Amino acid sequence: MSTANHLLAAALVLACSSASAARTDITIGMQLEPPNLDPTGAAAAAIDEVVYANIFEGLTRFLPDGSVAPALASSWEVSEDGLQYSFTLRTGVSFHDGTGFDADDVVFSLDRARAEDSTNAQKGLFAGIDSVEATDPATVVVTLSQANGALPFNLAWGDAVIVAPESIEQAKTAPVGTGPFVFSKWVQGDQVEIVRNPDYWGEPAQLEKATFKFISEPTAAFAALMAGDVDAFPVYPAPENLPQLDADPRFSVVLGSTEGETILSINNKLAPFDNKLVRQAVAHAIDRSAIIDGAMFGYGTPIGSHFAPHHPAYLDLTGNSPYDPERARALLAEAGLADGFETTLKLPPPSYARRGGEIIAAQLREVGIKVEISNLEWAQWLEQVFRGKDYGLTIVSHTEPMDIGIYANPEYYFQYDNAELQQLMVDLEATAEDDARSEILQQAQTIISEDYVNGYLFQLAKTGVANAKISGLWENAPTQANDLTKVFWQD
Amino acid sequence: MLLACKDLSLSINGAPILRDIDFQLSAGKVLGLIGESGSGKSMTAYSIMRLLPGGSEIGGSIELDGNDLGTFSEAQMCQVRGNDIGMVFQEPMTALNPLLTIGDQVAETVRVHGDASRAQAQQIALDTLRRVELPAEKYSPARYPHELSGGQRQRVVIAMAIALRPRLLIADEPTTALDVTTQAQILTLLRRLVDEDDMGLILISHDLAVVANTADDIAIMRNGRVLDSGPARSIFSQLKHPYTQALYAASAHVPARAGRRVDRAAPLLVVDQVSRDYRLPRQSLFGPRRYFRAVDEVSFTVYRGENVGLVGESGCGKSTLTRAILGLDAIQHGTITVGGEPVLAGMAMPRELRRRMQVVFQDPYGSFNPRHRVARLITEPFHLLDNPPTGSARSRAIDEALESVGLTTADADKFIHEFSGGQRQRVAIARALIIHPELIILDEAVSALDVSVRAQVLDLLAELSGRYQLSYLFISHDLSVVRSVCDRVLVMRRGKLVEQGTTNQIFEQPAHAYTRELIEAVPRLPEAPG
Amino acid sequence: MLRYAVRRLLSLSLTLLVASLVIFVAIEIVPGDPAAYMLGMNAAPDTVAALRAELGLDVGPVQRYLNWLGGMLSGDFGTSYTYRTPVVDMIGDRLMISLPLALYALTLSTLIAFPAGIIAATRRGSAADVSVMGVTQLGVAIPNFWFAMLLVLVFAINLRWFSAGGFPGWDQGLLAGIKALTLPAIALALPQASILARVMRSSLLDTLDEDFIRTARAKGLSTRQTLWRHALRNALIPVLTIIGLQFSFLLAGAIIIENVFFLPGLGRLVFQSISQRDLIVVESVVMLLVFAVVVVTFLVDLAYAAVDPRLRRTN
Amino acid sequence: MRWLQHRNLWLGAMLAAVFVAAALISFLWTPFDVTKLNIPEKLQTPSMEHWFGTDHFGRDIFSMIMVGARTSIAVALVAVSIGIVAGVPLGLAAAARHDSPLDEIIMRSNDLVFAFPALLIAIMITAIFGPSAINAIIAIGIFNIPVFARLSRAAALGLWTREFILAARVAGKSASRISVEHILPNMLNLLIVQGTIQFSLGILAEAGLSYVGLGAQPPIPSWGRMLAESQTMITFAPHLALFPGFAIVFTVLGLNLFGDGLRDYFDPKISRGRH
Repeated sequence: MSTANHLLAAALVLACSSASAARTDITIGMQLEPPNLDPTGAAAAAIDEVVYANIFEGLTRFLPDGSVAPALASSWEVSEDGLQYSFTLRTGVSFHDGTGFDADDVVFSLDRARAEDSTNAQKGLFAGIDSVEATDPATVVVTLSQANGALPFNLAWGDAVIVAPESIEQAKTAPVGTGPFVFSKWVQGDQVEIVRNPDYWGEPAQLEKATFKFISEPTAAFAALMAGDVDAFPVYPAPENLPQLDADPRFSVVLGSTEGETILSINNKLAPFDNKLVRQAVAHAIDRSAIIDGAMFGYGTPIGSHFAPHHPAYLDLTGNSPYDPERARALLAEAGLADGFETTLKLPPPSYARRGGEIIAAQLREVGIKVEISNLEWAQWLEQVFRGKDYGLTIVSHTEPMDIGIYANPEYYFQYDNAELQQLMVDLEATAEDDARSEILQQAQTIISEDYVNGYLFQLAKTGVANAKISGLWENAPTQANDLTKVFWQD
Repeated sequence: MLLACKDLSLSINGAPILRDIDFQLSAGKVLGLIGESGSGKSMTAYSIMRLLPGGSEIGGSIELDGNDLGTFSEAQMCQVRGNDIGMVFQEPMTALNPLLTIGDQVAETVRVHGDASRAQAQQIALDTLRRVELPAEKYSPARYPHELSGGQRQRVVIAMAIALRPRLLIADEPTTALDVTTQAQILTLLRRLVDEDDMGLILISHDLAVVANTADDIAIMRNGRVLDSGPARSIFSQLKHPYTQALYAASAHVPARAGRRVDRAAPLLVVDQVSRDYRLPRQSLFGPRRYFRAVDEVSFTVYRGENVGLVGESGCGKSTLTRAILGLDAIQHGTITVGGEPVLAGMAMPRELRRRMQVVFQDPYGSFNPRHRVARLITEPFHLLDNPPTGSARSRAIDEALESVGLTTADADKFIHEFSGGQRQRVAIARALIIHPELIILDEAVSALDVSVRAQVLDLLAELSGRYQLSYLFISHDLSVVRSVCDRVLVMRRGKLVEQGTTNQIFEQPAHAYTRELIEAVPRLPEAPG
Repeated sequence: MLRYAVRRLLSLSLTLLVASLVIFVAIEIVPGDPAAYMLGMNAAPDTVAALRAELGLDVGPVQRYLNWLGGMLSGDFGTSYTYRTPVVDMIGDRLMISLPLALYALTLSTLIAFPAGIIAATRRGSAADVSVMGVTQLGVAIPNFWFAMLLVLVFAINLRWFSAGGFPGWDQGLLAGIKALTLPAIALALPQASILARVMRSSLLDTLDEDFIRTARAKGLSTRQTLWRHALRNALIPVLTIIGLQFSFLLAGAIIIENVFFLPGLGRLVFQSISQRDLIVVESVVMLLVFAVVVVTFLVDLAYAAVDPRLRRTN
Repeated sequence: MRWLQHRNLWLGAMLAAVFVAAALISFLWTPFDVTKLNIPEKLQTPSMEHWFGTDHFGRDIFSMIMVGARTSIAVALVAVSIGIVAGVPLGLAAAARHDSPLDEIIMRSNDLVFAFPALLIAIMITAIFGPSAINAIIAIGIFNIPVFARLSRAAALGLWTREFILAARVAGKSASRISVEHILPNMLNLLIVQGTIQFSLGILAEAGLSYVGLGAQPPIPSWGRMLAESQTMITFAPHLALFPGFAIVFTVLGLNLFGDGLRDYFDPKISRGRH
């Protein structure tokens, strides 16, 4: 084709782009910018939201419904005692830099993640792994110190993706993976661009190019959507705009579930919260519907324990803590605090926390608990609340999937120490069978709910907004990811 | 007739400023326009130039060569200004644009009016600067105004005004801000230009003597009217109008000085070999510090009851010396004693010593804290007393001081802005007198006053000196004032005392060339009729 | 002139040195560990310690200050804790937006303020003067972020003439870049233009009262000639100060505006870096801004000397 | 009445007085309790019951603006006081010891503070010590110190050359006594005018800091935070952003007009309007 024809074609594409020819590029809005692009070296959810399933893949992966599916491992077998997993790897897979993928890369990746000096944020995922061995280029055997049915699940996390030793040095700024998209460029503070991987081992992506644009201000997010600067905001940060966006034919609003249990965390070792009566009083003083309505503009599902409602093992325990200020006052009186008390409420930046905090403060004031609000940046929050445990109350959404195990760790920032629950979690580790796991999980839910460990508020809704012509985006968020593999523009 | 003002009147925002002004001026003649402050003499000039503030209304007619300027449009007036009429202002320090060279500023007059090329205009500017005695060899036209002295700047302003050889030049107090010797040169220059160009000149001044020797005709103004006018000779020889008489008398006034004993055995203020240096900025970063010697080994004595004048042109060091005597600044060499006690600058100076010395400053407006009443103002020196009077004793002291300077006891409750300039100087004198000092330093104490008021204040000073046996150190640039009130005179030049002697000696037989130059430069009033 | 410049430069360096110390000490007391922030909620303590060592946070503060200072002198501002890229490159990228934005806003503000100030001063008391004074009074009182919100509402969301924010990058062409910076520049320029117009007016009124203006009029210059040949240049001197101040303000003061329009500029960088505890970036940006202020002040001083011959003498 | 002739003065005084009155009245009474949330009534448009409507928590915006005036005025007032209390003595001391090392140190420190971009430092201070009204006050106050120090030094230097100061020195008064007795009263006008201007700048600064979340913390209402919180709702509930915005604009406008008017009143000669 001559140059002239090229130009003509280009002009036609331009002229018709909105009318007929489907677009092959997309701009995805995200609230937070990843600090770097190596999902195995830092915690930030934003990293996974860019790279997971797009650039990097693990041995297994999450599907949009939260189930675990094969990825770089086409299949796996578990030994009788549940201590040995042998993964069969896909062949003919290569990294974006052209180097081949084989069992050595898997061994390198997993050993690196669980090493002593590793900066992997989820080292716990690999805690039970004794050794990782490549028995042949297409087989990897993982040996556990004790049976753990959740290993395929654990390996589906973004923190367990497979990296290549050749390119690991530059993973933070120029990641090289095996996924359907190739990293193109990163304008720090603004955007990351990825393009289609023509040599992908699986079904190739439909989009030519995708741009992740980082917009922290909710207002700016709205303006960007309205002005067409952003095509989709998978986790739209301002629920108040959703009715308006929903009413606009240009957009479709997709409501889904996330793994984010939004809770009013209580410092269980700090007086008077070391008294269960006081915690129960707090639970009864909270009006979940007002919070969901006021802070989330109605988006969110009330929860009564630390568990995602869409999970099969979920138990609705909201009945344990209905809104009942009279009861709350009575419980406080019973605890010897009829005149109430003062405490702190330290809030991280997201609007669910800031707005929810204001509402909770007002509700607690009604029953005589004076709450001093302080708004913190994430770094301060991590330092003061999460690590320093210097707080009375805080609000945060725990977005890791299946994370009820945190209640078994007395060092965790709730400082909840219950031997019964800790034993349950040990049992859970050793259980591979679904029904039995389910039962254990339900017991755990009940224990923490009835112990009023924290104030359980709501399950964070995934409020995605996208151009109405876009198909294939995830509805739910079983993990933090923007998997673009199946995304395309409808005509 | 070059210029004729007929029934000229002016009001600004309804307030009448000028009324029925009539005068005429022929080519080659100088008209002296005389009046005290507020008489309307400057406004007359601005009316002719039509450079009046907004809200002005002009009546009557101003004819230049028979053309009524009142009928001219603003654009036509722009053609007249600078071309037909030039103007020179009082304040040479600010009358020039600080950002342009003097050559450009003179050339601009030429450029805005004619078709002269840039080079031609530059040439005219050079020639004109030469005419005002600023030849390019010595005073490059590429200089900026701040690089010239006051007298030189005034010459530049004159050059700008006469570059196009206008037929009429208006000079508004052209020498008031200048030293007496410079004043004489500028007056000579103006007269020469009038004669050379056959130009008409309106010379505006508050000083009868300045105008007397230069003007052909004189008009005397007061409160916006011309009270007396005519040829200079007849004005002074006849003194018809009572105001002219009063003005003349005040200008030539010599206060009566009686009842005062000068005790030659009792030196009060002794200044011995005093030098005062000022630090200059370093020439280079690590270069040596440089100093400017403002007062250079000055010695003199003021005896008890004696009135001593200290004269010199601006910058000669007399103010620096005053500050040193008052103990405000430290000196580098020599000693100053008052009644035998050394004067030290700053807090080290004992109050008893400060008590013996007081001061009256030049500016009757700036000498007082505007927020205090007179009673508080004049009792400020009580701070120097160990047991300052209180209650009725304090009121008595205040009343006595006020009465002794010719004010009333009721004035004690007034604020300073309620007084005129002359009255303020009386308050200043009352403040100096209230603790009965032995020496009063009068720092240009009458320079800012109109002649008639000045005469009264001089009388008062003479009287007080006699009554209280006060010694004065009378610092002034005005030789005639010094002559009328002082027993002895000191002449200062460039930090040095060049001559001292009795008033008669100095004025009759000046020994030093500079003294002679100074005395000769003083404009003199013509003899009054018997 | 040269000697004057050298002396000023020496005192500037001292200011910068003291400023660097102040900045470092201030930032060293910021609570919040960058390593902990980066690793998130589930990080093990030994992981955090490992990262601290990697970031060079395990040496003493004096050593860190000297390292930082020495690095800056050789053009190395260190490596960002969070982004792991050289700070110099990050600042360079951001400057490509902040600097044009500041210049754009400054140009706008000057283009608006000069004519407005001149008209107001020369027609004092007229309807034009009253309206200029009224509008500028309002302009000074409006918070620029609120004005920015209104601009976005009207021009981006309702009229859709401009995009609501973001920056396409200069590689998309000069016009696209300028278009993206237009609303932010207007929001930034409005209060600045108001201030500048008022300074221009009052300075010009002062100058028009000067004796040499009267002299010029007596020479036969018309009011217009007097204005252009004599008044403006003299009135410019105080205006220069304000322009100098404004430039540094615009460079730093865009923090909020950059957030409203989500422009990846210096202001937003510093805001992000503070919340991410990316101390080295904060230190470097603040230092850079102080440096900019000091340098602009110096340039303004030199501009004075260029305008005013009285300042050209060395002593 | 001379002040009636100064249009700016009374117009500004009236505008400012409205907000001061609102702040004062809010201590005694507000139409609704601003600490009580009423979520079912959220986002109502202005009505007879809620004059300015309600916000996203169902609070009465009119009441919040009244209480917010209190916050703005308190922060700005204290910040300006810090500037005056610390800055004026420094300026007076520097002028009294003109050209001494003390003068040099004070002026160089001033330059140093001026070299820091004010807003950035305010953000840093609040980021370091945590966001609160107190820290906002300190941050704004620090930048008021050199403003007043420089102003009073310049004014005092001018006054020190005046002859009535020489007269006081001849009367043997000490530098500090002269500063208090003669210098300070004569620059009071300037201080009042500058104080008014800094006060209005303080209100703007407080609004800016609150807007980025670094000012007064909830549940204390603040105009800047009201604007920040309303931002995402501006398209469907513009009254949330308009009323606090107008409150800021009119208060600052009022104070500026008042400052201009005062300047004219004190010195009719330079009725030029503010820079």
